[in-house]
Amino acid sequence: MSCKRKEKAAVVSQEQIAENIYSMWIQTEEISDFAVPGQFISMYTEDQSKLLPRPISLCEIDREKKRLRVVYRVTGKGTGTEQFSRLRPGESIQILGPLGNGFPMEPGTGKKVCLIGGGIGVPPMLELSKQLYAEKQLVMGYRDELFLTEEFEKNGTLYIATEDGSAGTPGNVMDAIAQKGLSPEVIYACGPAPMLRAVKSYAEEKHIPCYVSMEERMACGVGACLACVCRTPEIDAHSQVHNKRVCKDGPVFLSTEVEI
Amino acid sequence: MSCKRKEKAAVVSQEQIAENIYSMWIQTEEISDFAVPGQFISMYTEDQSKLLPRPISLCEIDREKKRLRVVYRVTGKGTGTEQFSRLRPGESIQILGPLGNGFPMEPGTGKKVCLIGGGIGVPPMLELSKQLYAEKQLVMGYRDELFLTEEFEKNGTLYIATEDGSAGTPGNVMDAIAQKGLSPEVIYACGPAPMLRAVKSYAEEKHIPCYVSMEERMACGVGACLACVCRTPEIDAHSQVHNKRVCKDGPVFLSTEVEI
Amino acid sequence: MKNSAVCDTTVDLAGVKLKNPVMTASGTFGSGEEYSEFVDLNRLGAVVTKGVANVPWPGNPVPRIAETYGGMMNAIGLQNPGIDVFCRRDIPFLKKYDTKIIVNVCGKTTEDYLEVVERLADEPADLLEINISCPNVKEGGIAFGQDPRSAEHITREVKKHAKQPVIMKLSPNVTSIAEMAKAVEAGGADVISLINTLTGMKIDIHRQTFAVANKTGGVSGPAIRPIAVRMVYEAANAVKVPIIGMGGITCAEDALEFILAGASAVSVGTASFYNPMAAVQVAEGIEAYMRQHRAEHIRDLVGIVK
Amino acid sequence: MKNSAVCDTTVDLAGVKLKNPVMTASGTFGSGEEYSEFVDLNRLGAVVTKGVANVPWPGNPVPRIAETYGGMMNAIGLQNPGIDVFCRRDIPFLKKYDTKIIVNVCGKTTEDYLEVVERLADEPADLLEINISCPNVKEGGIAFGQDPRSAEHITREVKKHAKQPVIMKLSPNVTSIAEMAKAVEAGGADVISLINTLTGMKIDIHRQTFAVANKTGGVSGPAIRPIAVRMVYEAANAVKVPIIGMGGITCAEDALEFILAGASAVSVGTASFYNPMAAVQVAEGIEAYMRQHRAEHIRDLVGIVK
Ligand SMILES: Cc1cc2nc3c(=O)[nH]c(=O)nc-3n(C[C@H](O)[C@H](O)[C@H](O)COP(=O)(O)OP(=O)(O)OC[C@H]3O[C@@H](n4cnc5c(N)ncnc54)[C@H](O)[C@@H]3O)c2cc1C
Ligand SMILES: Cc1cc2nc3c(=O)[nH]c(=O)nc-3n(C[C@H](O)[C@H](O)[C@H](O)COP(=O)(O)OP(=O)(O)OC[C@H]3O[C@@H](n4cnc5c(N)ncnc54)[C@H](O)[C@@H]3O)c2cc1C
Ligand SMILES: Cc1cc2nc3c(=O)[nH]c(=O)nc-3n(C[C@H](O)[C@H](O)[C@H](O)COP(=O)(O)O)c2cc1C
Ligand SMILES: Cc1cc2nc3c(=O)[nH]c(=O)nc-3n(C[C@H](O)[C@H](O)[C@H](O)COP(=O)(O)O)c2cc1C
Ligand code: FES
Ligand code: FES
Repeated sequence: MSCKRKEKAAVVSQEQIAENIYSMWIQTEEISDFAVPGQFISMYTEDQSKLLPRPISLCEIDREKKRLRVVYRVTGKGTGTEQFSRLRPGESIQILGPLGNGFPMEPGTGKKVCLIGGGIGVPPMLELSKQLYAEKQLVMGYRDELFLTEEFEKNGTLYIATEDGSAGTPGNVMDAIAQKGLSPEVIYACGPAPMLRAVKSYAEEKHIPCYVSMEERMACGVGACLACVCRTPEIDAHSQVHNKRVCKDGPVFLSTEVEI
Repeated sequence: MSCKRKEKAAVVSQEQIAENIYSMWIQTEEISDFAVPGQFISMYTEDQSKLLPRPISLCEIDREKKRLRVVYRVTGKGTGTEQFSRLRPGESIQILGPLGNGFPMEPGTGKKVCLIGGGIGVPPMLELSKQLYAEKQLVMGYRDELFLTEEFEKNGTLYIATEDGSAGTPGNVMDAIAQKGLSPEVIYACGPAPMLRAVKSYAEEKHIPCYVSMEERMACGVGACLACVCRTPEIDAHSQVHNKRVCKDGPVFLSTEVEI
Repeated sequence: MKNSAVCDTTVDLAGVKLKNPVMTASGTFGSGEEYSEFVDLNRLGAVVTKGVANVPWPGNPVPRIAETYGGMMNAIGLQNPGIDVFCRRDIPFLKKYDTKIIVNVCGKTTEDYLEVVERLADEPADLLEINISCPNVKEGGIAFGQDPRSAEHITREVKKHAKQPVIMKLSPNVTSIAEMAKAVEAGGADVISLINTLTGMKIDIHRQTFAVANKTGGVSGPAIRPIAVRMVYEAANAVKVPIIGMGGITCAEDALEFILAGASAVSVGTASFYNPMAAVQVAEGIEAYMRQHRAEHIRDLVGIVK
Repeated sequence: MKNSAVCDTTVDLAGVKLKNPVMTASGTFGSGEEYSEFVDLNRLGAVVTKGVANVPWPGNPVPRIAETYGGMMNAIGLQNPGIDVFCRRDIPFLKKYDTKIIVNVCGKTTEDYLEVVERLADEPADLLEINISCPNVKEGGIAFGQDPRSAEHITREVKKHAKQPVIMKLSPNVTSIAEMAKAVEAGGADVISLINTLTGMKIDIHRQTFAVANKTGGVSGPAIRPIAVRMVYEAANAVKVPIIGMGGITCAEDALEFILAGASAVSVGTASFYNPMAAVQVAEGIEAYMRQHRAEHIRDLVGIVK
């Protein structure tokens, strides 16, 4: 038996931290004992018409108090994430986790590393920035409104990029890296596909090991249904085809292992 | 435009008054303004997998405070009524009403009347007993545990029948009527089909006008879907066949108008 | 600016012009009267009546309905007062409103259908919808709707006798909806509507019996929507006549799925039972979407997802 | 007293004895390994594997799934590692458990199916389930499952080559499930399983595109249960071979609907995704129901609602 389980977690706090962005701490029974940065949990709504999970990355892990923090975007009206945002302290939520592999810590340890987050890919970089022992450059890209920046500042040197130019480097994370002349030895990244694509090609050009956290629609979250695959240049040992499962083999992959 | 409407009503109080029997007061906007004894409301769950209404009779109508009381049975685990029983004051519930015709008051006014309730047919007799100006004999039948008896005692002479013999006449409402030698001039009744059948044949034998409140599964509650019909001995003017709609033409019928 | 554009929601169904593409699904709205207490019928593109036969039909024994997960099952069995009372009472009621009248016609034999169709010739009904897809009656109904040749044949017969344009209503309980759509188009259908209900069954495990007296019933409601959208898409890509899409529409977003898949108009059925305002809200929501997506005419949205 | 009676939950499927009537639905439980972290596989009557073909299949492009009202839609496209790796890796894994192994077989041509069936002859698989009902692949699959003659023919061919008893898995996307059931029975099927998914479509109205890349997908989950129960009932009343019922089972009550309708065994599919313990809970709940209703043997419940 492994460390994955389904739990009913109590909501400890719920806070809106930016437009449509919410931060929630939940009290787990055991899931937090095993969780590592880069892993995610499947969150379930109470709405009986919505049966699939919403996979959400762990933003912070408090092992001592057995709590997890998730920071998530409400994607629209009538969505599951909107329902999560209405949960109040004392209410509870069904979760399954911890899921996925998480960021490998070893490659970055003691090195000059860049942690790159874009949009709703920012939150998972927080726990990584807390746990990774390294010279950390934290490059976070936002459309306009910033969030989690105070927390990041405690865990490394923070570089901000905003699309509307309202803070930090105008543009995206790659623009910030160029402008600030950053030259990491290892990269960890999470964000939208176009950003990951840019980071991947930058890293591969410079021959830097680069770990990307991928996203895909999920049903089981545990590797059974084959919904959440991403393409791989090589034939994958498990699938025997050019596919890896984001939920089980990932969500974190070495950039050279996957097509984005 | 009529008096029927869909409203979100606030729960004022919720109380368990017997095993599986709950009493709830709700605050309406306008529905209570138009409600009369014997009418019902369609109550909707918040469970998105359960879309049909639960028709529940009005047990009390407080026009002044614009409140309605419903007394209902939780029929099993995972049912809509179980969900209603978990509602707490301050929470709200979607309702449609007032629905149905209600008890005609005129035939009983000033007469010696029997109000007969059986099981979960007891509650609707309460508001009737409050509003009807007559010499009222209230014959209420229970399996074992009593409920609402204190309220009834204020509004007429209460006769109780219990199947297990724990209170009043052992047996059913007909046994109580026989034992107590009641001889009503008009009857109003609500309860399970076998009871209504017995009351109907008693009344017809004695040529007493008898109003029965019927029950059937409902979808629309307003007479549009033809789900909730009961058989009629005569061809019905609206349907042109031997069917009347419980939700719209009823739920109260003169016993001679319907087959039970 | 985003919301200021004028937009044209009118729909032309075989020459009949509806003010908007939203109607009520047959059997879920009576003949309009019951719901007129809640809804301004003038705001609907059309009211589709409960199925009417040549003579009164008693329908099936109760229980006639059951709740299912995310939907319901019905076996009303087409209870109706017959065409005479219908023409005398229900059509005049609907005539008072500024909405189109679509009369849904049912029958056991071809002759039954023709009798109703002929009886309606001089009535102010705008369109006839021929129900060859009711799963809840022993004879007629679905028997015509599950075989392409029977469907084509009855369509042709009805067309010969009908004065109004004819909508053929298809059953989803078939292997190929495209084939059925082509068959009724070949028979001369002016418009096709789909889907009727999917045949289902619910068992009461405590009482160890069927939940509806008829054993089987037709499943409707949001649970069946993806199947309905697929069938509308397949039908729209198989025929040229306009399609009225339905099955589980509860809001404008749902209706737009059908329109983008190829429906020229939509019907709201089961949703009215728990939200009497549903059809009107769908009409309003479609207009809002058109403004947001700068669609000048509703037809600019029909079938654009290929 | 009520709960003390001994009750026998064992099921005989073509000579293979399952400890209880509950199995996992193909494609929803991988090859058992992933869910073995949550569930004690020893408590299941059988594990049905994801469909396996003669060679590895890459499956469809993503997105492969979408949420639907009370269910989901999938167009995985039968991605699988091929029979070689399957025999080397997945069968040995399952052999460690005290449960029966049912291998689900898919193919594009009759030859493909036969190759897999022959390759399995000397493997410790207890039963073969032949999937002629996958709506998500262009060739094979459902093409066999929507035509009685093709279905009968492939059944006969498979039976000629199979060493294990053969379950034929039927598609619900047909006009008459009874006819399909009779066809595969005539072809020699030892057991019939149904239903596979109902073909559906979902449109993303904001992006104006299909919600799954394959355009259509198979709908599963509680939303489709009434349709599945009806089909199991019709099939059970049309053939003599045992039936494995599935489609939207989430709990014991759901499973019992299928059993009372005529299924000798049941599969839990989509429900495992949101409740990994679902299948085991179904097995436990069926036993509780048997005690409550004093059914000594599970077969005393099969098909008793007529
Ligand atoms: C490994 C992983 C980690 C993630 N971490 C975060 C996070 O930390 N914070 C955050 O805000 N978001 C995160 N996401 C994205 C998040 O899962 C989706 O935004 C969310 O599922 C949308 O659900 P909804 O209820 O808002 O939308 P709905 O439209 O109601 O969703 C319908 C269905 O589609 C699925 N879906 C919709 N969009 C996505 C998407 N982009 N990715 C995967 N499934 C989707 C939903 O899970 C659901 O099953 C992550 C996704 C993955 C795969
Ligand atoms: C006019 C009328 C007045 C009623 N008044 C009362 C009352 O005051 N108090 C009370 O406790 N009960 C009353 N009932 C019965 C009550 O409607 C049912 O007990 C209730 O709907 C069961 O719902 P559930 O969620 O418990 O069961 P579920 O099994 O979850 O119900 C499933 C579906 O079946 C319907 N249904 C199940 N049983 C019945 C039934 N006996 N009659 C009608 N529909 C049913 C439900 O409404 C729902 O649509 C009345 C019924 C009618 C028709
Ligand atoms: C209670 C009920 C009665 C119905 N009666 C008819 C009918 O008389 N004629 C007909 O063509 N369709 C009838 N239908 C089918 C609906 O018109 C519609 O095709 C189906 O319900 C799918 O739409 P929905 O999911 O929005 O309800 C009926 C449906 C219900 C639920
Ligand atoms: C993600 C997914 C993958 C599936 N893959 C297969 C498959 O490989 N072979 C097969 O015969 N059925 C497959 N099915 C169908 C299921 O086995 C089952 O017949 C169907 O989902 C109905 O049951 P349910 O509602 O309990 O899920 C799949 C279903 C799902 C949801
Ligand atoms: S979500 Fe099922 S395999 Fe990844
Ligand atoms: S519930 Fe629809 S007519 Fe009575």
